[in-house]
Amino acid sequence: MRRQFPLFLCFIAGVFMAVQYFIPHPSVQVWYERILDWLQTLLAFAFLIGTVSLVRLHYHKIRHKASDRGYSFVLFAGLALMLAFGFTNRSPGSRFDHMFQYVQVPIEGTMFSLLAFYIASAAFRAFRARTVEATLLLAAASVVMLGRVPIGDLIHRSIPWAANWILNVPNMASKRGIMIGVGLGMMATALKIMLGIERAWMGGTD
Amino acid sequence: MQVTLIWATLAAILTLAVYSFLYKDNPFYKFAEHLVVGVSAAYYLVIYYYNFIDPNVISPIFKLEFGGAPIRILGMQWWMALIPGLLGLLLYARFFPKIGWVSRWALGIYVGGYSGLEIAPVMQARVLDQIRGGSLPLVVPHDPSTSFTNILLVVGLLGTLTYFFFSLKHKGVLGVLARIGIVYIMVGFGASFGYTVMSRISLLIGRVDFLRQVADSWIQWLAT
Amino acid sequence: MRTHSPLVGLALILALCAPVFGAEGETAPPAPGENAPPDPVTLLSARDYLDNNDNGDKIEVTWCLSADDGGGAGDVLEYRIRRSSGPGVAGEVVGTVPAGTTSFLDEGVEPGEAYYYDVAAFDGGSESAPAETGPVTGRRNFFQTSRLPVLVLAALFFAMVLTFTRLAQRGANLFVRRIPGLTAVEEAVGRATEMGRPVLYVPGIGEIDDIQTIASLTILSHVAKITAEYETPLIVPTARSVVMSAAEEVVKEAYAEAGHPDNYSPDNIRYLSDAQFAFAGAVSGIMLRERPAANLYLGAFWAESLLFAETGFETKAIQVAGTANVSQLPFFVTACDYTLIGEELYAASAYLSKEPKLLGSLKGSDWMKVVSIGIMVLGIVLSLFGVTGFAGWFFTQ
Amino acid sequence: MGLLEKFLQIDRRWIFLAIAIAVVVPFFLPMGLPVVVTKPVRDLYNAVDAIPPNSEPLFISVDYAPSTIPELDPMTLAVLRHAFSKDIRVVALTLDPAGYGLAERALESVAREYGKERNKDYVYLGFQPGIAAVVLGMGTDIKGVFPEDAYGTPLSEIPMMDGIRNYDQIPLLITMASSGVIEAWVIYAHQPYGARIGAGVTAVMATDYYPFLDTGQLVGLLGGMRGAAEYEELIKHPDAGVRGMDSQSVIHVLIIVLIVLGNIAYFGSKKRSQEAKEPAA
Repeated sequence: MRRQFPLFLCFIAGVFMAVQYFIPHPSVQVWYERILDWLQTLLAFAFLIGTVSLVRLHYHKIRHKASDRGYSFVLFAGLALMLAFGFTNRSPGSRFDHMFQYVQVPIEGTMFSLLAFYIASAAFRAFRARTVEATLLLAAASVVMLGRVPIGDLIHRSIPWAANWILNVPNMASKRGIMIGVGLGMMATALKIMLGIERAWMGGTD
Repeated sequence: MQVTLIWATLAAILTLAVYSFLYKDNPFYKFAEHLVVGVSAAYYLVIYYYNFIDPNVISPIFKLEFGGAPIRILGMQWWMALIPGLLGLLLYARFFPKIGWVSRWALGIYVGGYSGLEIAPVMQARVLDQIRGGSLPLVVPHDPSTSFTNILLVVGLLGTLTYFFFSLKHKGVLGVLARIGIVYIMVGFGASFGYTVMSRISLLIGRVDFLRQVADSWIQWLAT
Repeated sequence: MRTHSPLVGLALILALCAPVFGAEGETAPPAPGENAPPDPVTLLSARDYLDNNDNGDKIEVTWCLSADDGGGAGDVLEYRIRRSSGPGVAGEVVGTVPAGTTSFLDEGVEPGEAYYYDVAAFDGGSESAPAETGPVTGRRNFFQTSRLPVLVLAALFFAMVLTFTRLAQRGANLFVRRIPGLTAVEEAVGRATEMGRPVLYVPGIGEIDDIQTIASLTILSHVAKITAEYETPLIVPTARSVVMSAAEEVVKEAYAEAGHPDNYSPDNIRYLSDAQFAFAGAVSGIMLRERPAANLYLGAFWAESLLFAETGFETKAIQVAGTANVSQLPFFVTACDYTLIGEELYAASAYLSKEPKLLGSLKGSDWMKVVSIGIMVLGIVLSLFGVTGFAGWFFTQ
Repeated sequence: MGLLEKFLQIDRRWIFLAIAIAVVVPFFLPMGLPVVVTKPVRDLYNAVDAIPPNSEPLFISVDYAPSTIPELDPMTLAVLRHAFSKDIRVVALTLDPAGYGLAERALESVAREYGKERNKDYVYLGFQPGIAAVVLGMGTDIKGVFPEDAYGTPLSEIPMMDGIRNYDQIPLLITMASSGVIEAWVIYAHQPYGARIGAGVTAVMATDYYPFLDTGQLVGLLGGMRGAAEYEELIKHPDAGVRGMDSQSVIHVLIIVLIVLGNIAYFGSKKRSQEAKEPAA
């Protein structure tokens, strides 16, 4: 029951979800959609586990009087406020909506935009023509960079053309090759999970 | 003073707090970091509850009107809602070490289901369609440039696939092909990198534009 | 069973229509008379439509153009499709399609009923003699034949994976070339140990059902055994609850197996946030405040990849990355010390776990690549000889 | 340490400062550089342009979250402007819960510009959870998935939706996607139902989906702010996309200059260290 039964359930669920792709009959498709809903619901339940772990970690910080425990209070305040707002009123213009629009979105969006700085520093630091491969990488990157902006057109008409050519020919060929390999790997791993060969999700590989 | 301007000002301050990280780690950044972790955890709890747990479990069982977004219930009997409900509760068994292993039942269905779901569409979109896309005519009559492009595409695909061939040492013909493959891969990575710069700067422009809007609103408010 | 699959049907139509077109140029076009009805359509056929959610309420009618459509008098305006319940019975018009069209999908049939179809060309004044076909029945399908190629190739692939797995289990010596990135992982962990600083292992932000996450957990198990041995702290931040649970299990078990269950600290396997950049920001915080000496990013990553890699570079950590998300590979390749590219991530999980069983799938994938190349080359060669039907046959969608 | 080595070891915060200046300055000093239109953008434009006015509607799925507004909002606005200026009907929906407000705002603001009426010229279906289920469900019966519009009006009471049953009555569906949702449209709408799918994606995603253009799985593709700028150019209505291209030009050139300088310094310092080593060897 501890190891075999979950593997059995995993197998049954996997086979059904794989086979339904080939069976358009409504009796199967109705169950397919129902099970898909259930899987998503399961995910929603699982979400609480993570939150409990988060709360536990910061509770420990506060209890052990860690030097930066002040921020743990900030975290709890954000969590508690947002929960209180969310379970009372979620309509547009509510406090929940405002917290989302004016706290979560700007912080996340700004963290995302830090990449504009990092991409420049990474290019400066790493794009050195040390080897043939590195040279190709930096040359392709430079041409595409120039070709994507209007100033590239002004420098020479062939630059956007070259940028598009790199994107459409060598880039496409290599992406396609990687995609096939990755796809096969995904399928093989999916098969191994269904058959219980790959069971890291249960903990350990015993 | 408008309520939205207060909120927008808060957002602007938080934006600057995150940018201060570029100089170095500091209390403003730590504040924003911990705040967003807490707020987003609550946000997802609320959203998941109202989008999935409520319509799929709570409402059908207790015969309530759906509180969140309506979901299509396909001829579902109320007792069927017990299945995801019980499976979901099984996940929580892990909080009790003695029966923790029960949570694997739910996990097994989840992991197995999604693994199975993935197989056929992946075969279709990532393998079959790409092979089809790679099956190009090498000689296109009266069109040498397309012929040349097609040859380059086919050679690149063969090379890349060879690079990811693990069963034989990369020597001889395989070595040459794998070498061609890595050349294509690197050019492709360079292209992606260069292409992405624009996307990242767009985000920065978006944030700067937001700060400008808030500043404008303040100037307007002060002027009136 | 149906009489023929759409693939065969398509091939038949292609093969049979060709002579009709070919003959067109040789016959002298009839004088365009106002009242002469257009030539009838040829090779009319109707069959049950195949579709993902086909309820048996659709029938597809196909034909070859009337000789007066495009050629001949060139005066065909439209085709009229009629449906009836018996042969020769005048049916109701269920649809009209413009000239140049060779198929019509009737979506309003009762499943299980037998129907006959008439198609007539119409030139604005008169109709051609109708062509009739039938009976045809809409069926609720139990197998979608258009997806046969997917099934065949998947079955072939799985057979290869399982055969190689069986071979490996029997102790056959399956050669797999060394993947250079693997040593990099071990070196990075070793360096952190020497410096007495923690190892940071980010298993991506994918869900547990993402295959990359699964592959990453296998590698995590291996890494955890090393850190358990050397009493190096191992910090695993996660962005998904289920992944956190699985990572806890994996690490706990690895510590037990290495004989150091006491070194396991549950506070080091952390769930941070489901929100992508909240997670990224918190991981950056860990790098700056807890100063890990080795950062391993293995799994499914999106835009946060470069945030990690650049912050990690600032803290002078050794960084090894691996992902199958193609769009993020360029950033890992430029900013990290070593990167497992795409499939190498899966290969690494098979290689590292030292499980002969896992090698089977790697070998299976390899030989499936050979098959893929074979199909591709066959398609190319056939196209050189002017045979384009192959691609159409094999990749029918 | 020589000047070259010093430059190689430069504190990256100087680079950050340079980027910050480069992005802010063009805000005050616009340059108005011209934009050349590429084929995937033109293909999408032509596909929209070919839709007959006041008949079967163009579907737009606003599948992005707020974090990608700067890239994807200009595209959504440009495509909506194109459609409304040619009296093409529009049906908008979203598969991303965070896209609900974004879709509504874009639709309402452009509709107001062109004097279009809700439920006569356009319909907003709102959000439905479950990506694959929604996309597949629309292949059989749109009204089954979206029984009513976002404001509670049953679709059966909206004349514009008469006869719109599934993908067969949708001349084109454009997804503005900041995630893998685009693949769901291709795999679950194009593959089984033959739906015509066009897409607008972030610049970083665009290269991944070039193969889909080639295989016909996508009709056309807008990539990032540049894609939006090109579309704005085609509909002769320059807006945020074209404006942003100035800052983009400056920063792109700045990064290339940094790369070139970095390499000059690298090879210069390497040469010198080799020269320095030689006598000792």
